Amino acid sequence: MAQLTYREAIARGIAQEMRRDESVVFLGEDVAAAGGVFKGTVGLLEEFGPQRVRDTPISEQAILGAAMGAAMTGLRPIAEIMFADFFAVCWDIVANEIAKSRYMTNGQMSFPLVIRSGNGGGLRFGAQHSQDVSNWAMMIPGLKVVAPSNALDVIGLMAASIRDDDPVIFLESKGLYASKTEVPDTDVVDTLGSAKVLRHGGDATIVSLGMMVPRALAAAEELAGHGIDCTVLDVRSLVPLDTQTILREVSATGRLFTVEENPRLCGWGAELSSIVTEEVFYDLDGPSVRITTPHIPLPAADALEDMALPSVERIVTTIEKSMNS
Amino acid sequence: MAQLTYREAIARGIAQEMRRDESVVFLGEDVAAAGGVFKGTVGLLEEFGPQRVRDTPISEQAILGAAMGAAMTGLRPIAEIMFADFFAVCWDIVANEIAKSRYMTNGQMSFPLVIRSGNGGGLRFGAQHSQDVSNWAMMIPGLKVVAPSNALDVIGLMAASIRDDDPVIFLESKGLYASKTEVPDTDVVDTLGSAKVLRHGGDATIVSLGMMVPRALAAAEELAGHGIDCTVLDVRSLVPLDTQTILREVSATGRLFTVEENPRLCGWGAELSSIVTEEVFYDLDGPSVRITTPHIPLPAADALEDMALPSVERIVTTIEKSMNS
Amino acid sequence: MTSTATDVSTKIALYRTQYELRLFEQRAYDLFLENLVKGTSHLGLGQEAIAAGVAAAMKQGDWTFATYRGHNHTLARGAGMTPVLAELLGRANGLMAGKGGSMHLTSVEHGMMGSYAIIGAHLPIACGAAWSAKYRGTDQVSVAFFGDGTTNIGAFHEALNFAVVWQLPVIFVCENNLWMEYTRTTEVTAVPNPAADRALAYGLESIIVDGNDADAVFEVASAAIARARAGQGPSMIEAKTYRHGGHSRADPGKYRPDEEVKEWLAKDPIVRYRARLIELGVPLEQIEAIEAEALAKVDTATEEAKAGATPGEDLLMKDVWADGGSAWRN
Amino acid sequence: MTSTATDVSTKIALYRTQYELRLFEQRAYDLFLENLVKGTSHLGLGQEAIAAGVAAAMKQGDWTFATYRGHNHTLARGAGMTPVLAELLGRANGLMAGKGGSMHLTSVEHGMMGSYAIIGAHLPIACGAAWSAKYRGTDQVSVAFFGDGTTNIGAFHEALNFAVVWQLPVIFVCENNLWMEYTRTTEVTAVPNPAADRALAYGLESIIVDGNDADAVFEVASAAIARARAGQGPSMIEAKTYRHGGHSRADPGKYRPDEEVKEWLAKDPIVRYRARLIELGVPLEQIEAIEAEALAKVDTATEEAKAGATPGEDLLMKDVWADGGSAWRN
Ligand SMILES: Cc1ncc(C[n+]2csc(CCOP(=O)(O)OP(=O)(O)O)c2C)c(N)n1
Ligand SMILES: Cc1ncc(C[n+]2csc(CCOP(=O)(O)OP(=O)(O)O)c2C)c(N)n1
Ligand SMILES: [Mg+2]
Ligand SMILES: [Mg+2]
Repeated sequence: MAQLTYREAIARGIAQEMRRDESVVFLGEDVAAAGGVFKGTVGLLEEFGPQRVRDTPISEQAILGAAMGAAMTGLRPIAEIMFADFFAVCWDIVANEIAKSRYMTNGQMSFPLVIRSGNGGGLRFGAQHSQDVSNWAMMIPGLKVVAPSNALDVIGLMAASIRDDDPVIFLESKGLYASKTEVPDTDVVDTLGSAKVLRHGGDATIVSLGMMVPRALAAAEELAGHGIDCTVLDVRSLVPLDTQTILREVSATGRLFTVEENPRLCGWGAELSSIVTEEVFYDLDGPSVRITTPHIPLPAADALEDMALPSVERIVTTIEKSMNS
Repeated sequence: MAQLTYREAIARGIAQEMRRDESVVFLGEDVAAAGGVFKGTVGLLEEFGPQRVRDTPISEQAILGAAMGAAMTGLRPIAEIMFADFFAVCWDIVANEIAKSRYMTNGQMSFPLVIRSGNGGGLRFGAQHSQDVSNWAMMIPGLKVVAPSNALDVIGLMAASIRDDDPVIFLESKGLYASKTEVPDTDVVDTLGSAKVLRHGGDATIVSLGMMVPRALAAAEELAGHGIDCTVLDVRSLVPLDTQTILREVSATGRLFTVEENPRLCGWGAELSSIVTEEVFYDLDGPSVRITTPHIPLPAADALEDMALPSVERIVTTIEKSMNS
Repeated sequence: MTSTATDVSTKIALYRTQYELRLFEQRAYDLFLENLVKGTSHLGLGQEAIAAGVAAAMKQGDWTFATYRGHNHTLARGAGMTPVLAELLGRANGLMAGKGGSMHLTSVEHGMMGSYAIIGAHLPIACGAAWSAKYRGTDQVSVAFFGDGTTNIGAFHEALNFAVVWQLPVIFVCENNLWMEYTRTTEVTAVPNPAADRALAYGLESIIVDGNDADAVFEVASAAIARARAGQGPSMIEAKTYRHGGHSRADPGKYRPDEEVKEWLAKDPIVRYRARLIELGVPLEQIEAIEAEALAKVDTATEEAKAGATPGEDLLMKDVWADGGSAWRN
Repeated sequence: MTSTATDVSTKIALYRTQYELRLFEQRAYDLFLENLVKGTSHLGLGQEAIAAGVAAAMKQGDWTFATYRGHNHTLARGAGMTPVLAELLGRANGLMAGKGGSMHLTSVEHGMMGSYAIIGAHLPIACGAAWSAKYRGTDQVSVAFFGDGTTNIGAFHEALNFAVVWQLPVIFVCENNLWMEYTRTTEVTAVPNPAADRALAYGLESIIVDGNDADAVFEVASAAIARARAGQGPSMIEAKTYRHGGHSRADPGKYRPDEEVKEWLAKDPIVRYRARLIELGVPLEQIEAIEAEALAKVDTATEEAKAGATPGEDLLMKDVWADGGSAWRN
């Protein structure tokens, strides 16, 4: 066991799978010689060489097109889109090509590929480098969507994503790159579509994802001090979605609170709230409440960004107010 | 008064505003000489000339970039993206540039522009020409999103969108282009953010949009015959969203059913369901239920496409089953 | 496969392919008029020489990437007429069981790696396949077909640069039929030869070929493919041609000057090629036999496609995922 | 404004601008080391001659579109040092009250129409402004700056073709500093001069200029702008330069060979320009006065920026919409 940062876990997870399987290749901007702008892929070039770890031009459509064409012909590429906001310049390859081609060809093709990307806010990068795009990906049929909240999950879910025969959008929370977790020295392989119960409580269920998970946990601790005992779930993968665990835990407490990083409209929390309402309505003791970034572009200034993203404080007061009304 | 098709209403609405305001210009692929691939802009070139109505190369980023640059310097451009699926090749200009730049510049710039596009399925065009992208647009802060369901609304909402000082994504349901509505011969100007109650009923509220509106209405007629009397709402604009009308009507009936064209995950119905659950939970008599396309790419064959899109029959059986359980 | 077009058996094969494509597309048009073709379709009438010439220069295992105007290319790589026609009719015996439609013809077993309906998208995808061949050390090549109007979209530029920088075995073939949908490409393009005049921007040779001459196409394609197999990287070929009909099913193509249409109909690749065969001494009976066989093939395909079942609910929810299903939740 | 760089008063102004930019960026770097600059920033140290030379060739009312590496361009168009620096510090007196940050500097009143942080996006946007000038019959021009690495993204290609086809008054200025973030551009680019070698693909003249010589930049920019104003359409200029530091705040730039860095530091545009002024007979005292004034200006800006208030909640929900608010519902 050793303490590993979330950023180190990226390279660890990729290396684990590259060692195992020659068909795994990796491409992106500044990922090889430089080890990535977030230093998430340091050492991969040195270990696996320039045929398997490749720098590209600033051509996101080419990067993802290359990944798609390689995947349909037998490789298992991992592509990096440096900041998740840049999905916007190559969204066609993601949403119209990679996601739909298996279905359109009646299953003639598979796309075993992973697109990993630094997602979300917290680093004062401003509106074009901070958007949480988890809902962009979730809404497209044919994409799996994974977002780990700690280094151990990074490794295990990365391995599961690489081994998966479908395209996976792997969203790394930029705000978590520096966070540390205890991880075993042996290989780690996790399962897509399994939410994790991080805390048990009888009063309400808080569901969170990525960078919001540590905040949800901290809020739960604080709420416990105020007499509100919460279950905390880490969704981990939006597609496939572990509705069984979520519905079970919400039914048990009778209340759902979602904590989302994305701006308000059409986030995963909305989907989840609607599933809960539709399927376990009669188990609910009160309204489901979503805690999100307001529906605004993310501002750059530290003070403003901190006000915009759901904070521990906002989670606590929102839940307290709702539970006491 | 005259019967006008939805497709004719497009040109009518645009022409009405171009006559009024010289700063309104229009660009897109095959929109001028050819009058648009859906024949939605026939006659505009002839009336307003080649400086105001312009054909472009197949360069969607250039089209929308041009619209954005023109809008920030005093024009009121209307740009066509031929099929809404093609937003994927220019999503950066929409989601990262047009939507965010007013906020990022602290209000120094405005973007009075309209992007109109043929949206959704029903014409057997297959997965890359049939996606409903209403949720793509709704989830981006800084975009207004309009989707008319009939020729009269096309004119009035087009006029309102052109006059609006913010960027509007104007989604025309391809499946409705041939539909006809009575429209007055005089100018029509409508209001963004106002839902319309199309039918009053005491048992449940059906909320729909675009091509789903006539289906929701037909379903309500059929349900009335089965003793279930529904209110039917046409949302018309997703942003701004007329939550007042929606919440009022849902509270009045105690039940919400949404009928969405988009695939299942993270559609506007999810957002609406979550708002209703959060804000009028105690007025609900039963679960809110969403009727959507399944979470699959849209198939091309007529038989398959008809199974995928919410049909009158599916709306009826879903509501009936839910109301009787 | 490095033989040039000079030998007669290749020529006869090229004629057969072109003639079959022609009859197939004409039949597709007839069936559209009968209201049996669902959705849209984009015919390759007039452009047969390019599909035939390039396909003849390719080997089994090579990959074709086409556009929505991909019937010719799919058939030229060996996919059956029945499944292709049945796909147009939205039948369960279609090439993709009706799930893709005319614009997305795909037959992986024939190396037909998809028809793509968003302008330009397949160009980088073809690079990816080429990369995978190079990485795995096979000698496979990718060929991507695209139209003149496609040269103005971003993905074109990214793919070309990428292919050159990575020295990929990919051949980009521009079928320049002068028109986009209803707009003349030169009206919205900064250079007269939309592909060839851009080649230098990627350090590539500028190659223009008569796209209505299957032999000429076969020759330039063979050379480009040989270079790619030899590790000498990508090529771009601009083939000048013309579509005989409108852009897609509903379009009569009236925006084109009569003179221009007449001029190009006079250059019909199939009429020309037939004359060439006769000139070369191929017996008329042999040619007529080929033509009769083609017609019989198209007739059979028509019967079989029409007899195809309507796809059922089982297909609807199938094959979103590699496990064969479409579940997004447990 | 059609004067060339030969007159001394223009030269002195060019020196002043360059020197101010230099001191400003150095100060920004110091404040970053003091942990006062929030988020990221991309300095233009070493590239001052381009910003200064082009801005001097522009008129009031013309429009600048820059990248995230836009401090130089914003200041060169006349925006105040205090608001720019305060923006870097995330203060309420920042150019955009802290809402945009270093990567999005915008000052519409100075014709600084935004700094764009997604590679290539602003190139078509600059076309749009140029279109609007042409449509309204003003003589305004758009100038868009971009890096060498940006020439490989799709938007570059679309913008160039579009500008030429519509004959727009827009000037594309490539600041070729040899590097993308940490990758050498020639390693991933098919041609040696990433912008100039592409000009022909759009029917444009290939223009290369010494980007470390403000006079040379001023001259080519003046000529291009004159052509644009005269209705002769767009130009593309590739200016060779070098960034003295790393790509962004955290980057020491160690991936660059020492030799290369040394070579380019020897071509420092400001050192060279100062020598030229002296050679021309400009009194040393005059130069030193300019330098002292620049320092005083930067010091004042530093004070004022540091004294800026923290932006409050009122700003957070403001100005998503033209009505000043952010409501998405009633
Ligand atoms: C990104 C995108 N924009 C627009 C279209 C609509 N469209 C389909 S075909 C076509 C014309 C293409 O012209 P060209 O590349 O010359 O090919 P051709 O149809 O002549 O074979 C257009 C504009 C599209 N499919 N995708
Ligand atoms: C679409 C997109 N891809 C990648 C990036 C990340 N990125 C920011 S700057 C940069 C390098 C740009 O190099 P160049 O164009 O030469 O400009 P320079 O920074 O040298 O001024 C990259 C890759 C981005 N901002 N946008
Ligand atoms: Mg064409
Ligand atoms: Mg550079």
